[in-house]
Amino acid sequence: MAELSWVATAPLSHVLKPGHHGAETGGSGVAYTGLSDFALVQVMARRGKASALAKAAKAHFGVAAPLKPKAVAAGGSLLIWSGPDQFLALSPRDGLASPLASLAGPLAGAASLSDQSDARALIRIAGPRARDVLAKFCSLDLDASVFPVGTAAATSVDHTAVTLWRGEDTAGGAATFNLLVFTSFAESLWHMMLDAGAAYGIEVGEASYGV
Amino acid sequence: MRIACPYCGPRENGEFSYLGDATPVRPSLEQGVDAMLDYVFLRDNVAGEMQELWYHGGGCRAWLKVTRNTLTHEISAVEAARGAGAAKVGKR
Amino acid sequence: MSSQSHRLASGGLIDRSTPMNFTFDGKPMTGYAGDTLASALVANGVRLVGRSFKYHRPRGILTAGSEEPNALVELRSGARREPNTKATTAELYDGLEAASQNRWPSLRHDFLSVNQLASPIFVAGFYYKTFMWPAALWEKLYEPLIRRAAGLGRAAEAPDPDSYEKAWAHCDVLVAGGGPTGLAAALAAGRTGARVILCDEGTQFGGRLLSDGGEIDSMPSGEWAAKALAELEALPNVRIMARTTVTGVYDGGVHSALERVSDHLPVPPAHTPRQRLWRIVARRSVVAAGAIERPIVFPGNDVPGVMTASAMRTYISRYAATPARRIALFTNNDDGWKTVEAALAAGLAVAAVVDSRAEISAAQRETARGAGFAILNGAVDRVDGGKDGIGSISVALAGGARATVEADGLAVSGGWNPALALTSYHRGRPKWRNDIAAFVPDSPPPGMHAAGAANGSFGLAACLADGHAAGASAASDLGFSKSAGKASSAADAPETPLSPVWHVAGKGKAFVDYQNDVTASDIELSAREGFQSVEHLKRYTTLGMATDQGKTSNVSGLAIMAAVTGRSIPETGTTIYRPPYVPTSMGALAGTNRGEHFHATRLTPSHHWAEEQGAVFVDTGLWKRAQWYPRAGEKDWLESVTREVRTVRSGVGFCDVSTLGKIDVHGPDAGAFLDRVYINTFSTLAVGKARYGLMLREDGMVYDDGTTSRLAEDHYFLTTTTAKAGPVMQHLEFCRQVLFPELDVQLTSVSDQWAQFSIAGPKVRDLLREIVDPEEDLSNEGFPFMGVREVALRGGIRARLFRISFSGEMAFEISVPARFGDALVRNLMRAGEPFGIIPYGTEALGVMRVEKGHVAGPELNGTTTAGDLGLGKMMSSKKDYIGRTMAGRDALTAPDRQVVVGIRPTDKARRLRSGAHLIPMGEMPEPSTDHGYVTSVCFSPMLDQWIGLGLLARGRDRIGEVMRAHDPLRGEDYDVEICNPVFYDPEGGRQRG
Amino acid sequence: MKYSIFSLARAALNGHKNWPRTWRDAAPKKHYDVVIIGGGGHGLATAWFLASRYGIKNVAVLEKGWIGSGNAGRNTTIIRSNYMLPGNIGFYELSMKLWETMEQDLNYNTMVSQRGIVNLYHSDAQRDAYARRGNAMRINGIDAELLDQDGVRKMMPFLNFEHARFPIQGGLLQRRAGTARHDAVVWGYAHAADKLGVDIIQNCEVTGFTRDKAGKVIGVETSRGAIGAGKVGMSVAGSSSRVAAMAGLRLPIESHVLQAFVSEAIKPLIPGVVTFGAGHFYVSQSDKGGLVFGGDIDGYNSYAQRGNMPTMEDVCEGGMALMPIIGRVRLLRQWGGIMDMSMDGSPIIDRTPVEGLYLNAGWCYGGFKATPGAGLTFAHLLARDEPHEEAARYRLDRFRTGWTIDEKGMGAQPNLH
Repeated sequence: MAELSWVATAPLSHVLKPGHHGAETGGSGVAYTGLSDFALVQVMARRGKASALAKAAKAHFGVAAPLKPKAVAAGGSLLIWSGPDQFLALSPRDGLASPLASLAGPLAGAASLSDQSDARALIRIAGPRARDVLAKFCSLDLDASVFPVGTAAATSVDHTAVTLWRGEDTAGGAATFNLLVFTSFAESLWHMMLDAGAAYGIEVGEASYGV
Repeated sequence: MRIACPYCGPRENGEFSYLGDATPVRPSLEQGVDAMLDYVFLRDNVAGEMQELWYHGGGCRAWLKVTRNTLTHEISAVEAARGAGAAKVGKR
Repeated sequence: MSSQSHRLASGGLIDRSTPMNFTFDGKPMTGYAGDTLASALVANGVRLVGRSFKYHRPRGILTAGSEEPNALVELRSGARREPNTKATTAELYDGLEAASQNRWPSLRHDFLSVNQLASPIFVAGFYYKTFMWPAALWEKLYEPLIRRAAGLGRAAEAPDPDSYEKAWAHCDVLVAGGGPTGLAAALAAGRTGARVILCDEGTQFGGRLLSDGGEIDSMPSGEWAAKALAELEALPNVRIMARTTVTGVYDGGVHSALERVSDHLPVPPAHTPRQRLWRIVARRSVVAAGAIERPIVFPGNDVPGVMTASAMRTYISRYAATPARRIALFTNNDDGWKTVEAALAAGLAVAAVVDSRAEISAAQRETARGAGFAILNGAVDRVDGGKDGIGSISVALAGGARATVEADGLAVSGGWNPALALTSYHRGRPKWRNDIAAFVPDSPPPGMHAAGAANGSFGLAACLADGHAAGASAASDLGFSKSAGKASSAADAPETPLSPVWHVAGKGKAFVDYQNDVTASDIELSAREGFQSVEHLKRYTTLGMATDQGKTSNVSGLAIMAAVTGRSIPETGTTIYRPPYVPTSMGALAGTNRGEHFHATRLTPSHHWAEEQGAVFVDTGLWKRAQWYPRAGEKDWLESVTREVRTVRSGVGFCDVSTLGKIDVHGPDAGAFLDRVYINTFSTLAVGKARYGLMLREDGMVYDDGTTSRLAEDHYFLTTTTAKAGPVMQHLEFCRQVLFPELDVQLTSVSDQWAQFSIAGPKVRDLLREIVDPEEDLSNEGFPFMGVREVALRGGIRARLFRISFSGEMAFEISVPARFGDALVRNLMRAGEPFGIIPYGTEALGVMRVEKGHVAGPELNGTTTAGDLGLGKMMSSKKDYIGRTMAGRDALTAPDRQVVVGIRPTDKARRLRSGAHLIPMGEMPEPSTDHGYVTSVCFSPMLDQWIGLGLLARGRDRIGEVMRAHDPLRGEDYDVEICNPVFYDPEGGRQRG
Repeated sequence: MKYSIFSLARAALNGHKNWPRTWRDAAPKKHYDVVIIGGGGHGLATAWFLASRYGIKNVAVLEKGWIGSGNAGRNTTIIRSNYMLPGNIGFYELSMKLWETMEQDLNYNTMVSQRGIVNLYHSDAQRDAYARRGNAMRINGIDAELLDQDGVRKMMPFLNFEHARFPIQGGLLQRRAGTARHDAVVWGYAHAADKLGVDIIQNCEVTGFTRDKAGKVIGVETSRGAIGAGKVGMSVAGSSSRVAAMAGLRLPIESHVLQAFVSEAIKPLIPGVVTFGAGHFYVSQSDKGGLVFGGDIDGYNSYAQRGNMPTMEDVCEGGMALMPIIGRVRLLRQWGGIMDMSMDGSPIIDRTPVEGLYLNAGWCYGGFKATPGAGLTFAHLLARDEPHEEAARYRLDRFRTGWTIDEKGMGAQPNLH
């Protein structure tokens, strides 16, 4: 029998080239980090079960699931609002185990779950020019006064739905944004983002989520 | 145009797609052909304030009932459209 | 003429330490940093800069701003050639190339200036009255001549090499215009803590202050502007955008603005766009766009050397360039007199001031006495001169006498029109103010407020106060309660009121719209012929339709119409204002979405592997899909596709079908929900089974089809066609949220989660046994047709297997998490090697579906019913579902509908083509004999001939009939036999195993 | 005065002082045989055909503002007959033939310019759909040619054939298609109808219908008084639902905003009309040199006659994708018109359920090119009380019967047509 090899391919693996991109002057205005090895589960409350789900989520994650466009940290997971009565649970991937397995029990009866771990690429955009870059393709007002740390949004980039949330600022005090984009669009959006940030100089990197 | 999604906040209309008048209710099978013809094909086509269905497909995927003036494009209310088109007779 | 012969020795806001070389019509010239092309041309003594649209009359520079109608040039060359560029706003850069336009062979000797001779005939609308006979000559002769004569500059002949981009900005208060009003407004709003964006179309802020000087807060206005700018720059909540014109306002406070990022440079620097289009979302906006001085309509008012008064002093004061050595002024207001002061200060001679007002202030009389020029109470009614400028100026004096003034420049001020366009883009009609003889904004869009000159407050003190108040109230409306600070102040001299002068009658052409050559008599003719509505006037004469959109002509034109028709100006009304405020390049409006980046691209999980194989890709919506996989030695696509089909039908092959829409349907009512959206029943489907489903639109026509599987009691996995993935998701959410909220069902798109492959062919089980864990039973009994199950694969990962077939072969679809898609194809190739496995593309997929008579996009065209597709029996009569009622309408159940049939040429060697129409034998092709058409074709390797599907009236009753396939577009007409659409394995034995 | 180069030259001798009004400024009479509501191209054409072909000259055209102030004066001036379905195809060809003789018929130069239209295709599926359409046209006696990529390149070498996201594969060409000067069409029909005695009454807004006891419409109430009528025809695209509502009717129509755009004038570049098959963009060049272009409707109900940025951007993106040489050409003006979007994308010319009231509506994007055809067939309906054979399928009851005419296959979703 032929030897089978199951090497996972991250959505950006063909295009993500760590190092400096774009303008050379004055260092990097922005850093793009492709994050892989995450588990992502879409959690949707069943009809009339929003409060039951909230309770079950609280019991399981230790924090209340977000009822508004927020991203809340819950132990090793991040719960990201994705729509009315629904959220995404983002966590480091646990090998080949289905991420549904650990949630199915605790949320049984209150929620429907879909594995989206492979349906999205996760890109972190940070740096002093992060907002300027995002302004070129994101129509949201990301000013700190209206989009504080922990704010999340379901929005569109280049006519494609994305999930966006603001993480903790960098050590240097620069804003950090996280973008979940559809896997099939990932390369296309990545190229678009490289063009958008080139004027500021981009530091491209890759990392495992949560490490 | 900007639509204030009750879930997401104000968003560009590019994130939404439009269906039309939110007032008609889908007739049940028992209501017959005339009611369905009316529902599918006839429109009040309001010149003025109109309730209409928009889908926030580029955001939270909620169907919304938007009150908008077709003469000025001014939006005075946005709410979830849940059940807006549900038949008023038959099984609920 | 020596270089910069018309440059003053000192003064101006130019940087004399930075000279810049440029050419105009090939002639080298020099200017300075800080110049516009127009000011540099003025400094070089250039008078003649262009030719008018219709009569090709020689024209000079009229204004110093974006309202310029005359001084349009082709800027740059080659692929960067930019037609109709206003010399008055083009910043000079070293190496600039400009060429005059709409002339041949040269600007000085323009052949089409003969049009002037025919001008008695070429009046407004003349072309509507002639060129009708002989009919054929219009398109062959007259129209091409008109077209060639018309137009202005030439577009580039190669793709624009520069890049453009778009961006979003958000603020509480947007201030459009950075003159005294705008600066005051931005300061007032900014000090309260509101987020402010201040835009100005120029490089420097200050607006008219840059030309007119004056004092603010007891300091020179220039110093004040610099201080104001410094304060704004220090505020973190204020963003200052130079070279940025607010061009439009749309619903919800969305404003468009054009930033000319690199237009002042020879080429854009690396990674920098030429221009950037902003979408500025503002909760409030202050329009501080100033006002535009209007010329007066009098004979000869287009002779080069006639200029608006404000423009003349801008060139003198701001650019230290002298449009004339000896100037005259024709004015009806005090503001025009400022040009006299500027000219005198620069040491120029003033020949005379022609003032239409009888009342002249003592100060003005004193000025005239001091400088030794006459004040003539009257009006200029003739200017003699030619392409080299003004010869003499004739004046009709108030008492009836005449005077002649010798001057080489004439400054004209007919008063000011507030630049109110932004306030009227939502159809707000401006209102007339008699005291300033101008329209002022009325009912602007929500959140917008006009201030200063844009609102009809022309004095500097008024502008400062108005701007401050507008900025402060915008911020306080939004709840910013911090102090807006103290308003700046200035002392305005007392003014003698303006006395309107629109048109001075006389002999010769008096131009209203310079660029389009609309004269006062054209307006009279328009009125005479009944084109009296302002919109008719505009359309009949082309008044206001030139590149300046009537900025210098509209109000004068309608004032003349009002006079001719005996109505007041407000009764006559204005035309509708439309964006953009300044013409905006197509490049900026498109941004980065051009070329290969026009739309995003979606890639399948096997894309890069397929690339390695040399696959040919096809665009399917946004997806790139492998169309076929050519092999060395294959002479064309058909050979490759035929090989792929043969291999699948005899061995095994796989195809990436990940592009299908995939939707998780969860919840206790998932089955009931699907029963309402599909015509057939899904609530009865057993767990572990798949079923083909068909959806209708509410009007009864087929919407989409696909296979839906039941993975658990409360979990279905629904697939859609590639094309309809998004629309179906939207439709299902509509059904769930709006129509059937009582159902407990949840929908999630999982299209990108799964890499899904169809694996087909008689050897599929052999292959799968290499891939799937040996424990899994893949036999017909253990895994029957339409069975679905999650299985373990060798090596540890899990997959879903669906025993479904589109090809008609024994087939499975396998799906794995997308990150393993690439590994899966490589494993399939490795494991399948002994069985001769191949990948196949969408062409082979299409061939096999036609061979099997499966309908797809060409048949699901939005006008076919389930019955038309041969699927009418699927329509359940036991339940309501979307489209059921309307599907019963007469026409949708009529016996003569076009239904799906199979088609094959009677000559087996003949190629069949889609789009051919089906005509009964012996009939002439005409509408009544056009019975249907060919929808899909392929070369069938199994039948060794071209075959196809079609839609044919009463098709199912016509199996065996021979018809004509009529294809006049391709010059073909041949016989075809109508047959059962299932060409291959009609019993379905192969797929059932 | 007959218009010609001779009369023009004569008039020039005295400074054009003697030109009469292009149409009389008529005051409303008490009664007309036919009252047409709407002084757009369709209404005026209907009046002219009534007077010139059907001998009914006691006709008034009532216009709320100035004639041609609706879609007749806001469109992108394209004329073509490249339709596909029975019902449309014959009608639009009838209209096309009327365009071809319009200038001589009316003694008015409407600048009909048959410089061709090319609908580009970018995929095999699109080519097949155009083949179906082009063959349908040919079977109906209409000119159509299928071009391959080289054929398109020869006609329009400036299109983007390199590095395109969706490369051009070819196009469907109708050479007889083209453009006409939209305002001139209005004025030409007004001029010619006026000469035959038709009263064109501007600034006359219809405020209601006068009905007899049986409910039959016998006149209209207007801002200039009541006017009696033997028959009343509505030709008020953009206001169809509002006017019909005065008679208690609901229509299968939604009003949508369609934007259009014009660039600054440039020297001749584009030979005819071209439509992009992979984006929402079509363009022609006016006699003055402006690129006249547009795309899709904004997609929401609107009577505002103005649109929003996403559609403008979408259209310009299409323009740049197709013609990257126009990057530095500037958009001069954008505007919006109100489209009567019907439930199948095709128009309605029919009697209404109210006796005496006739309807011409629902033209979607097709109104301008239909002007002469709609005029003739609506006049026929008004004169004979039976549909003209080429407009026989434009029935109001086709939604009930199901015999809809849906070229795009989008169903009862007007913003997708």
